[in-house]
Amino acid sequence: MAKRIPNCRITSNELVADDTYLMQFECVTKNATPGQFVHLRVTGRDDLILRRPISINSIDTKNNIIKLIIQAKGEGTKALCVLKAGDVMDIISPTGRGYMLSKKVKKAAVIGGGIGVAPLKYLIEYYKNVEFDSYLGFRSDCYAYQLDEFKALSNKLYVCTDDGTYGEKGFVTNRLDMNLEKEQYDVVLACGPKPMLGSLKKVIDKHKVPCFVSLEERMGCGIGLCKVCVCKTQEDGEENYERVCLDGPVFDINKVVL
Amino acid sequence: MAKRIPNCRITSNELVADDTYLMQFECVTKNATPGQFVHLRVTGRDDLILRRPISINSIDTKNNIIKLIIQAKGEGTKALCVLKAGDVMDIISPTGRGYMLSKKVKKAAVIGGGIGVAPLKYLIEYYKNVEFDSYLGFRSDCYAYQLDEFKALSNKLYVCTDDGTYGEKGFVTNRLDMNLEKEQYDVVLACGPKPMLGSLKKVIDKHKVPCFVSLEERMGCGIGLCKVCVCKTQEDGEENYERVCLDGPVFDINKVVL
Amino acid sequence: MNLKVDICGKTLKNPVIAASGCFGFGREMSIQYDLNTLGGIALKAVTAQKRIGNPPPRIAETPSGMLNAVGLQNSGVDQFIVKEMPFLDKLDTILFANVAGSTIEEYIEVTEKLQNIAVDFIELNISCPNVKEGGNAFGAEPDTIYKVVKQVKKVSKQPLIVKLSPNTVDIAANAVAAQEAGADGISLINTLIGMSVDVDRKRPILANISGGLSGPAIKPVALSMVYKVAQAVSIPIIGMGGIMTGRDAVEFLLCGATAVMCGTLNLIEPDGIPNVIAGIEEYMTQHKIDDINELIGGLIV
Amino acid sequence: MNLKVDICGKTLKNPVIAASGCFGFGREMSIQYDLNTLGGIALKAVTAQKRIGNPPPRIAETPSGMLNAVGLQNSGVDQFIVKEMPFLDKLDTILFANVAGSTIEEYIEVTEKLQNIAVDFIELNISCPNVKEGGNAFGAEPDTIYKVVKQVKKVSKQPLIVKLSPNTVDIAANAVAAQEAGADGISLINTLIGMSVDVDRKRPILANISGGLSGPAIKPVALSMVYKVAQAVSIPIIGMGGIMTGRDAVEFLLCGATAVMCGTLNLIEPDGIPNVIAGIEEYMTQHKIDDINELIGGLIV
Ligand SMILES: Cc1cc2nc3c(=O)[nH]c(=O)nc-3n(C[C@H](O)[C@H](O)[C@H](O)COP(=O)(O)OP(=O)(O)OC[C@H]3O[C@@H](n4cnc5c(N)ncnc54)[C@H](O)[C@@H]3O)c2cc1C
Ligand SMILES: Cc1cc2nc3c(=O)[nH]c(=O)nc-3n(C[C@H](O)[C@H](O)[C@H](O)COP(=O)(O)OP(=O)(O)OC[C@H]3O[C@@H](n4cnc5c(N)ncnc54)[C@H](O)[C@@H]3O)c2cc1C
Ligand SMILES: Cc1cc2nc3c(=O)[nH]c(=O)nc-3n(C[C@H](O)[C@H](O)[C@H](O)COP(=O)(O)O)c2cc1C
Ligand SMILES: Cc1cc2nc3c(=O)[nH]c(=O)nc-3n(C[C@H](O)[C@H](O)[C@H](O)COP(=O)(O)O)c2cc1C
Ligand code: FES
Ligand code: FES
Repeated sequence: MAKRIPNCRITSNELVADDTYLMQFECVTKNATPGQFVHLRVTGRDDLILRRPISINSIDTKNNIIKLIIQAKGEGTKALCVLKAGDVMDIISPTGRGYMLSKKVKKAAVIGGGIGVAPLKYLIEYYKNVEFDSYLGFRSDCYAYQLDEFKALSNKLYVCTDDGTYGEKGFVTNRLDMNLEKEQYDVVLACGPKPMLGSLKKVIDKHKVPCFVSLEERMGCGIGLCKVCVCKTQEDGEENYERVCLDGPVFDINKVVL
Repeated sequence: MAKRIPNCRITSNELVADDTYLMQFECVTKNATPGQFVHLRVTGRDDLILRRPISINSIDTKNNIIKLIIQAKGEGTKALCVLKAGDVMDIISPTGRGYMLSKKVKKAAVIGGGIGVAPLKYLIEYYKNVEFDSYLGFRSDCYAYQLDEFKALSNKLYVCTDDGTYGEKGFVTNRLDMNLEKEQYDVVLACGPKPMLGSLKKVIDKHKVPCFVSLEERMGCGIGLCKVCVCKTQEDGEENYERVCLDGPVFDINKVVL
Repeated sequence: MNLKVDICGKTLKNPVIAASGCFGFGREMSIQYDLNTLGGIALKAVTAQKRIGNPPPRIAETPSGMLNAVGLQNSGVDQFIVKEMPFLDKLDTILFANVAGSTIEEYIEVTEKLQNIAVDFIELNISCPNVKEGGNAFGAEPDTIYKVVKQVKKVSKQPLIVKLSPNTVDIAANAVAAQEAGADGISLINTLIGMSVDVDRKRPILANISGGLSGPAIKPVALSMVYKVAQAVSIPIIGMGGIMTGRDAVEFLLCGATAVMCGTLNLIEPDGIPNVIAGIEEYMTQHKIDDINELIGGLIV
Repeated sequence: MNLKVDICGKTLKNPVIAASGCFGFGREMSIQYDLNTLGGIALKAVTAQKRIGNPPPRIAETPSGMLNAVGLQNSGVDQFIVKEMPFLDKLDTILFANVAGSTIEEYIEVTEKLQNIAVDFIELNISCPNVKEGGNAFGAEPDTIYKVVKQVKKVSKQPLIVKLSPNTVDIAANAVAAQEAGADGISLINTLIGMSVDVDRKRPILANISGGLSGPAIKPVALSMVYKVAQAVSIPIIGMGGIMTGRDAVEFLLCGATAVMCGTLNLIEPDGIPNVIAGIEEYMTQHKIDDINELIGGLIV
C-alpha cells in the first residue's frame, strides 16, 4: 500500500549521465512491483507544493534501499538532484499499478526511451525467470546510463541513439520492428515519451504482440483521489479518462489512446 | 549604501541563549553605524518572500565578519537559526539610520531589552571614546547573552530579569529611573520592545535627558521604497508616518508616538 | 477538550472536513486512515449525467499553489448512488453531497435524486470554474445565486450549504443572497481562476488553458472572504482555501467559520487532515482553550 | 536584439516597468542602479490632498506572497510636482503618474494638475483595495469604470492607462468598458484583497484588517486576466502580478501584454528589475528571438 514516509534518508546521489542522477535512499517498501513509482516532495521547499512521481529503478530488499534515476528538468527535480547523503525527503511509496506478467510469459522484450529506461531495470531484475531482450533508446551517448547492468540482466541488448553517438543510430522502435520479423516475444513492455509510444503502437499493431506501456502524466495526489492525472482510454467504443496514478501507469497499449 | 549581496557565506552559528543564536558571516560592510541593520533572506525558501531585518551586533572589520544575534521566533528566523557554517544567505547590508552621537557626548547610557540588547553591543564598541553605562533587561536568566562582553565594554553594567533569575529582579527602566536621580548622562540610547520604550518615555520625560530609541516594525523593502514600515511621528503638532527602515530605525524619543 | 461543532443541528466530531474533489468518494483514502476520525467528507461533485471531464494535463504547479481543471469528471448521480453509497453508508461521519450542473434544472434533478440517500448535507457547487456552462456563471452575482438556491431549496430535505466562488466583486452580497433564498449554510471559497504558461513550449500548461487555483497561495483571499461573510450572514460558514496545518484552520475559525474544509492538502499529504486535527488540539492545549466553539468568530479587531 | 516596445506611440527601451507603490518616486532606487535602464517607472499614487495612510503594521507575509495596506500615503499632487518632478525630469525613461482618489472629482483634479508636467502616461488607479472610499469601489464594475474613465479622459492630454482590479467577476467586461470610455491602455492586475491572522494574539496582522495581496502567489490569477483582456480589447495591455524573473515576464508577454510591471519584486530584490530584463534577453537568445514584439500575444492554444 502507498504510504507516506515524511523523513526518508538519502544514502547517496550521484551523476550517472548528463543531468541524470542515481539516487538511493532508505525505505522499507515491500512488495513493490516493477512500474510502480514513488511520489517525492522536497523537504523545506514549501513553494513547490506538488510531489514528483519517479519510477522505482531498483530495490535492494536486504538493505531496504530504493534506487531512482532522476533527470534534473524543472525546479523540483533540480532540487531533488542536489540532495546529498544524509539529507531527507518526503515520500509516498510505492504507488501505481505496475507491469504484471502472467506465469506463462517466458520471453519478453522491454523497450525504453530516455528516462523511461529507468523502470525497466527493476522489471527485468524482478521477473528472474523471464528471458528479456532490452531495447534502449537515448538522445545521445551522454544521456545513456546503466548499460552495463542492462547488459548483465538481458538476453540481448540493443541500444540506439538519435545521433548515433552510441550503438545504432536511429529510433529503437525501428530496431524492435525489424527484430519482430523473426523474434517471438510473449509480451512487449515499454516506457518512454509519448512520440516513442506512438511509434511503438504502429509496430505493435503490425506484429500483433501483447504490449503494456507505462504512461506519464502530471499528477496531484498520486493515490487516486483527485483525477487530474488521466489518460484517454477506449474500450468497447466508449471513451473515458482513467487515472495514470492508480489505474496505471501501466496500461494495455490497445486500451489507451496515444 | 545598502547593497544586496546574494551569496553571503556563514562562518558560524551558535546557540548563546535559549532560542538565541550568534551568527557570523563574511561580508564587506564598511562604514556601518551602530543601530543599522542587515536585511536577510533565506536562500531557497521561496515561499517566505520577505526579508528579515536584524541589527548589527558587531563588525570585525579586519576579517570582514558581521555578527548578528538572532532569536528564533517565526518561520524565517527559525530557518536562519538552523543555517550552518558554509551555508549562504541573501542579504542587503547595511541599511537604516543608526545612532549618531555628536562629538560632545562623553558619557551615555545604553538601555536594551531582550533581543534589543544586540545592537547596543556594536554601539558601545563603535564609540570608543564615550563612557557607557549599560542597562540590560531580560525575561529570565536563560535568555541573557553576551553579558561578559558588555561587562568588559561598559563603565557600569546593570542587568535586570523579570523573574529575578539573574541580576536585579524587575524592569531595567526602573533601575535607570533610580540612577538618573544621581547619574548624569549626555544621552540615553535605547532598543527594546514597545512596552519597554513606553516606560522609558516616562522616565525620560521626568528626567529630561536627550534620548534616542530604535524601533521595530514589519518591513518590506528595507530601503525606503514601499512605506510599509512606518511609525507615527509628531512634530510641531503635525502627525505623520515615517519610515522605520530609512528615516529610522533610530528616532528621537520626543519625535515618535510610542 | 471539546472539538465538536454543530452545523444546522448536526454534530460534527471535529470541525475538519475533507473538501470536495480532493477526496474522491472516500474509498482511496480509507486505506490510509480511519475515515470516521473526520469531521466530515464533502464528496466529489456529481452531475445528472456522466461527464468525462477535460483532457489532460489537468494540473499545474504555481508558487505555493496549484491549478486544476478536472472539469467535473463523474459517472452521474445514478451511478454515484449505486456504486458509492453502499461504501459511504457504513461510515460514521457527516457527508456532504456536492451537487454540480449546467442548468438550474440539472441542479434540481440531482438534488431530488439525493433525497432518499443518507447524505447529511447538500453542498450546492455553483462555483466550479472549470466548466463552460453553469458553475461560476451561477455563483458570481447575487441575483443568479438567489434564483438557483431558491429553486434547489424547495426540493432539498437535507440542509443546503451553498458553495461560493471567490471570483466576484462582493462576496458578502453573494452570501446574503444565498441566505435570503433559504441556504442553511455557506461554504467558501472555491478556487480562483488562474493560468500558467510553459514559456519553452509557448503553450498554456493546462489543456483547458485556465483552471482553478487552490492551496496556500489563496489562503489570504479565503480568510478575507470568510471574515466578510461572517459579518454579513447569520447562517453557519464552512471556510476553506489553503489550509495545511492546525494553525491555518484556527485562522479560519477565528474569522468566523464554524468548520473548515481541506482540499489541496490531501493531494500533498495523505495524512494531512489527521495532522490538522491534531494541530488544532495542540493549539487549544497551548492556549488553554477547552471548547473549540470559543474560537469561532473570536478574532479581536 | 530588439527589446523596444511601443505603447500609444511612445517607445519603451524595454518592456519592464517598475510598478506603482513599489518604487517610491525613484529616488531611493537611483542609488542602486541607473534608472534609465528601465522601460519605465510607475510612480507612487498621488491624490489631491496629502494623506498620511493607514496605521502600521501595513505588511504581512503570506505563502509566496505578501499583503500591504499602505493606504495611499502621499504628500498630495502639489507637493509631488514641487518635490519629486525636478528629480524625475532629469530621467530618460517613460514615466507613469499613478492617480488615485475617493471621488470622480478628485481623479479629475489630480489629472488636471498633471497636465503641464513631463509625465508620459496617466495611470488611473481605480483599483486600490486599501482605502474605504474610491479605489476598488470604482474599479469593480463596468458602469462605474466607464463613468470615471470617460470624465478623466476629457482632461488628460497624456495617454490614459486604466489600472484594473482583479476583485471582480468579469475582467474582460471591465476592460471593454474602459476602452469604450476612451482608455488608451489597460494595466492589470492590482492586488487581490486578502487577510492574515496572528493566531497566538488572535488578531489580524494588518492594522487595517485586510490588505492587498501581491507577489508570486497571484501570478496565475494575473496571467489568466491578462489573457482574457487581450482577447477582448484592442488597446495595449501592461501586465503584472508576481513577476520575479525574465521567464515570468515572458509568460505575460505571450498572454498578450505589450509590457509588464514589477512591484513586489523591488521589495525583495533591489536589483530585481535589471535581472528581469537580463532574463528576458537570455530567454530570447535561447529561443533565437530577435524582436521582443514576436512574443507579444504569441501563446499557442
Ligand atoms: C509514473 C511516472 C514515472 C516517472 N518516472 C520518472 C523517473 O524514473 N525518472 C525521471 O527523471 N522522471 C520520471 N518521471 C517524470 C518526472 O515525474 C517529471 O520529470 C518531473 O515531475 C518534473 O518535475 P520538475 O520539478 O522537474 O518540473 P516542473 O516543471 O517544475 O514541474 C512542475 C509540475 O509539473 C509536473 N511535471 C512536469 N513535467 C512532467 C512530466 N514529464 N511528467 C509528469 N509530471 C510532470 C511535476 O510533477 C510538477 O507537478 C515520471 C513521471 C511519471 C508520471
Ligand atoms: C530594525 C530592526 C532590527 C531588528 N533586530 C533584530 C535582532 O538583532 N535580532 C532579532 O532576533 N530580531 C531583530 N528584529 C526583529 C526581527 O526582525 C523579527 O523577529 C523577525 O523579522 C521575525 O521574523 P520571523 O520569520 O521569525 O517571524 P514571522 O512571523 O514568520 O515573520 C513574518 C513577517 O513578519 C515580520 N515580523 C514578524 N515579527 C516582527 C518583528 N517583531 N519585527 C519586525 N518584523 C517582524 C517578518 O520580518 C516577516 O516579514 C529586528 C527588527 C527590526 C525592525
Ligand atoms: C483537484 C481539485 C478538484 C476539485 N473539485 C471540486 C469539486 O468537484 N467540487 C467543488 O465544490 N470543489 C472542488 N474543488 C475545490 C475545493 O473543494 C476547494 O474549494 C478549493 O480547492 C480550495 O481549498 P484548498 O485550497 O484547501 O484546496 C476542487 C479542488 C481541487 C484542487
Ligand atoms: C507596497 C505596495 C504598494 C502599492 N501601491 C500601489 C499604488 O500606490 N498604486 C497602484 O496602482 N498600485 C499599487 N500597488 C500594486 C502594485 O503596483 C501591483 O499592481 C501589484 O502589487 C501586483 O504586482 P506585483 O505582484 O508585482 O507586486 C502596490 C503594491 C504594493 C506591494
Ligand atoms: S494524481 Fe490524483 S488521481 Fe492520479
Ligand atoms: S520597508 Fe519599505 S519603506 Fe521601509
